[in-house]
Amino acid sequence: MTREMLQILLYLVAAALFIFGIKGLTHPRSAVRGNMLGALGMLLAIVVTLAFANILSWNWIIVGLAIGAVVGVVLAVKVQMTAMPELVAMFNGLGGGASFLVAGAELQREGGLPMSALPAVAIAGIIGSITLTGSLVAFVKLREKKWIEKAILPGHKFINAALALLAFAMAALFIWQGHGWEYWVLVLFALALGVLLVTPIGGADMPVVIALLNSYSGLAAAATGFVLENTLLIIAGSLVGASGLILTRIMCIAMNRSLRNVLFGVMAPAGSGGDADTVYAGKVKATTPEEVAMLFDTARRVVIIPGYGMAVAQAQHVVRDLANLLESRGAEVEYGIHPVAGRMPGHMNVLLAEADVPYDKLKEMDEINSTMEQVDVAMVIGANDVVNPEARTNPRSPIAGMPIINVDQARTVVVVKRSLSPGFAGIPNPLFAADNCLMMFGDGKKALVELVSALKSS
Amino acid sequence: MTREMLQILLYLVAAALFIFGIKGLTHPRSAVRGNMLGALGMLLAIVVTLAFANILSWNWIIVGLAIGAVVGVVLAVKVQMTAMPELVAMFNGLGGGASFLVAGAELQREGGLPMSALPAVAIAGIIGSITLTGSLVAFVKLREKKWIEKAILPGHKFINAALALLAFAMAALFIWQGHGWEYWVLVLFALALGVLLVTPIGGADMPVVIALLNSYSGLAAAATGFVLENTLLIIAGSLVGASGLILTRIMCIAMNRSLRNVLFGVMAPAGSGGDADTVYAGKVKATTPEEVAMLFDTARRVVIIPGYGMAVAQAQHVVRDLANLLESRGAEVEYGIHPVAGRMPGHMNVLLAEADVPYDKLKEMDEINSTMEQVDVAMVIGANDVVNPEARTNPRSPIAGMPIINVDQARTVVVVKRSLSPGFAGIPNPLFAADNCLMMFGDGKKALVELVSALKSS
Amino acid sequence: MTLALLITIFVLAVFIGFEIITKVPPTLHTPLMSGANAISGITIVGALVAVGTETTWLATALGFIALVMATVNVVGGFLVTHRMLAMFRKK
Amino acid sequence: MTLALLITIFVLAVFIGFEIITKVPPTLHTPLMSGANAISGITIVGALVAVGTETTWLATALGFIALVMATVNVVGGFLVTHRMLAMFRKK
Ligand SMILES: NC(=O)c1ccc[n+]([C@@H]2O[C@H](COP(=O)([O-])OP(=O)(O)OC[C@H]3O[C@@H](n4cnc5c(N)ncnc54)[C@H](OP(=O)(O)O)[C@@H]3O)[C@@H](O)[C@H]2O)c1
Ligand SMILES: NC(=O)c1ccc[n+]([C@@H]2O[C@H](COP(=O)([O-])OP(=O)(O)OC[C@H]3O[C@@H](n4cnc5c(N)ncnc54)[C@H](OP(=O)(O)O)[C@@H]3O)[C@@H](O)[C@H]2O)c1
Repeated sequence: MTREMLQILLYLVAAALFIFGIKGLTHPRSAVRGNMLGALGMLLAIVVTLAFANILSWNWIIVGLAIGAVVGVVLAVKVQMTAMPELVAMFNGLGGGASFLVAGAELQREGGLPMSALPAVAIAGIIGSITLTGSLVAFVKLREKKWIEKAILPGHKFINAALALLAFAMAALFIWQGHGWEYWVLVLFALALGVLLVTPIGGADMPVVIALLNSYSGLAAAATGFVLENTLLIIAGSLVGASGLILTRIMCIAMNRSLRNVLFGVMAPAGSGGDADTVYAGKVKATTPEEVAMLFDTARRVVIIPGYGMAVAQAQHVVRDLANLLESRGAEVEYGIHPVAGRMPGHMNVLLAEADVPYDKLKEMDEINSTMEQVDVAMVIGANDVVNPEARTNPRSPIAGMPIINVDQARTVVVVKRSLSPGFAGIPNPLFAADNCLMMFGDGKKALVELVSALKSS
Repeated sequence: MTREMLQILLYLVAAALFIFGIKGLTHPRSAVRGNMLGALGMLLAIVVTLAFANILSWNWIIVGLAIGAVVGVVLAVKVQMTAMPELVAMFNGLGGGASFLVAGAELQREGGLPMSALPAVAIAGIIGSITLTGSLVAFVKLREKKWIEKAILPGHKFINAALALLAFAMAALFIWQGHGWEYWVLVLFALALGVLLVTPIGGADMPVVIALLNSYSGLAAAATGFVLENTLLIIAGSLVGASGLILTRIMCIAMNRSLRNVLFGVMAPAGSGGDADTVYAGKVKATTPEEVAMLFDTARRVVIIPGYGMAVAQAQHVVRDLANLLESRGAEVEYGIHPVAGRMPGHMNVLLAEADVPYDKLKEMDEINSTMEQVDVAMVIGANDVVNPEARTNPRSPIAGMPIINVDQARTVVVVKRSLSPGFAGIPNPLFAADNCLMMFGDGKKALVELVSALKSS
Repeated sequence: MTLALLITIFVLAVFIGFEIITKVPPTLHTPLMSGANAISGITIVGALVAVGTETTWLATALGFIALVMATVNVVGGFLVTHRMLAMFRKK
Repeated sequence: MTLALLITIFVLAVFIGFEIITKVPPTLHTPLMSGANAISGITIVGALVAVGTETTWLATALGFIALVMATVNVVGGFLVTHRMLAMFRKK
């Protein structure tokens, strides 16, 4: 058995670990183990690579690995639970960046690359660059830096088309001629394209965009694999590329969005759900923490429906305090978790788990809905679209057909938010004007703190 | 693009067709299309091979293809539906045989093979040979040729172990030396092994054995692929090898058998379900077609449960006549199909479809069981194990835990079979001694013909 | 290198084979087995090469027998599978 | 030949990628994305080779940046995925 053969077979073992890893991540029971198998595969890949390559100098390798590991650990450990999506976006961008840099480094190799490798270099360059800047824009958007919204250029579609054309032309030239400068110009175009493509996409669609960019970073790695004739890069890259595509599709379905609309930043026109003034006029009843506290005096069954606003207000700990308090007074408290509440899948689960809410109190949408009519108080905290009855009743609404939590069927609904302004979908919510609905206006955390003290003093 | 590269890529297309084909075969809706995709892939594979190889003489190719095609078509078209399992077994054996012959032919090639190819040749030789003779024995067993039972040698386990050892030793010698005669001796050993391994296995376990041998024939093809450095043989062979293994497992689970027990011909000792004499003594009530005809005069809901005996007696057409007659007299007639009734999965469906029984009258076990208590007459035709209540009641029974059709819960049960002898599992059936059970002894077809004429004359 | 790549291909195809078979309803077990069996007749490709390009008579003869056997397997296999499936579809 | 074999490997791995993702509960979407993202940091292997074996300073420099980036991706990615999953498991 030759050295080369042994290396490829060991790479195959690592690839199998990746396959088992991703498979494991798709099931709740095996997810933790799946992630560990993936990490094990990566370790094996690194060790095998270092053992089989003719390393000329170890210095830079050790320094590079050390810096990367320290930065990675610090970022991963320090990050707030709520900031995880943007962190994933950033990591993803770095992976894509590494791919086009490695392809570029191969190009600078003494003696150069064979012509047949150039198409792969070009592909790694384009996809890797788009992944890098696209992910960084997604990162900024998820951090809700508003300045990026202003960076949307007028007529950006034409600019994008022109840039894409230029990049492809450059790629063709590079594949034909093989000069280094052509590659780097190509990369510049693609970097710009990444920024311009992602900037106009709505911040709330970012999880889908990240999933898609994740798929791209896999494809970039696979392309780099073709440059290096490295089977592991090819297998791992195409695994991630393909599974990322499927995941993107699954996420789109869960949010009732089409990938096309996500990518072109299309939202249904805001007015189509009815005009805010006519929906709300004269029918909204505001309430105070004291009133709500009195309501709770007689409530036996309470359901809390958290939404994006709870994340913004970082109100999860107060929510838990409120629930504990109510339970100590004899009420039964559960949480109704909508699958796309918040801005990333599982957002609410993560936040409430952070606040030590017992896992078995988190009920899925269908379970909660089936007994909603026996609920005395449904407490909506910073959620909007996921409790909008329009989804059920108005087939022309932009969220028509999205399954929602039917809080309107509870005896009383209390909604905590700062104003009547719409949520992600940009449409008014007739729930707020319903007879059984009381609005407790205010920042999620502040309002709840007041409610808790009102309850305690009552 | 070189010729060789183009060929490999076209082979890849064929491989993709195979993948889609097998995937399609696992779902009722897509099964027919799946099979066609597979056939299309095969056609592409043959055309590509002929187009890219330097064929020296076309004569033998045309003659070989013609003979094979004619024989294949005639066998496939002429075969009785009931004989399909044995036909599949035979086809499978031929595929395995072809693999070891091709590997042998490569060995005779002028100039010989590189040493590194010899292990693959040896594997193709062993697996292919076992597949050939093993499948032929399975074929004979499924035809119920009793002489093969007598061919079980005393102490066959030791002989098998010795033969396997010899084959492996020969394989080692061959890989080391590479002489042609070693290969053919190896093949002889493996051929004998195939016979001896399959002979002791119970005839009823043959479907599982064929599934396993099918997996082997895939692996033999993959090994031949390594000899020829042919990617398509490798991919298609390993696809079939792996999917065949999974299918074998699924089939074992459906029959409540462990693969180990199947392979070593282990059956639970026949007595463990209770002694036939004590189970039946004095409690079995025999009946006549005339009596049963009277019973049907008042029956409004009838369920027919066919089993292996219906296949043996070829009684499916009479069964349909009986059902039509009963329906014309106003009764509601349905069929209760147990998943492993008969001797191959789907056996009953195939037979009844052949007799033009409408598909929507065939009910699955669970569906029939849920309304069994409202059934006036449950008519069991040549079934035994699949209606044995021991599976439910006696945890020490060899069929304990197997889901059964609960005919004992019907108002009256009529069982058509020739005697009280046991079915495949070899255990007595307390159903036959139950109060609500009547035995109509006789060959399935004959007894039903009599019943039909009794009904007509009443 | 080639051998290692072929082994890689083998292992990946095994993974695919395991993944594509999930829940198969019992009525489809036999057609699935039969269809997969027809695909395993892919050795026909090897037999064609052996018959068409071998230069010793023994190799050609072996290849010829293999060709006939594999062709029966392939042609008969797909056809009998089709017949079985047609049975299930009849309404 | 090698290129064609690598393409074959690529296509087979794509098939596997499509097959292994089936129904994923929404709560696992983010960890799955994050874990897959860590695996896509496999470019670290290419970066290691570039840093360790390149002989021009430009190539080494590019490789070094790539190595740092890929290492952050890999180490951070697996770790943050683990943290997320730990959140879901807490009872
Ligand atoms: N989960 C995902 O993966 C995901 C991904 C992308 C998109 N989405 C979409 O996002 C939406 C999620 O629905 P949702 O009901 O959770 O959120 P939402 O419909 O976006 O509504 C959030 C509400 O929270 C309120 N809010 C904001 N900051 C607050 C604060 N500090 N205190 C109190 N309230 C505050 C806002 O009203 P005020 O301004 O009046 O306070 C807003 O109406 C869905 O349309 C979903 O399709 C989800
Ligand atoms: N479906 C599959 O894929 C498969 C594969 C392997 C094994 N098996 C096993 O096979 C069994 C199938 O159960 P089953 O209830 O269908 O069959 P069974 O338990 O084997 O019983 C068949 C009965 O049919 C009777 N019979 C035979 N020839 C007959 C004829 N000409 N006329 C009338 N009756 C006749 C026999 O009794 P007499 O001799 O008294 O007539 C026998 O008791 C299960 O144990 C299953 O696990 C199934």
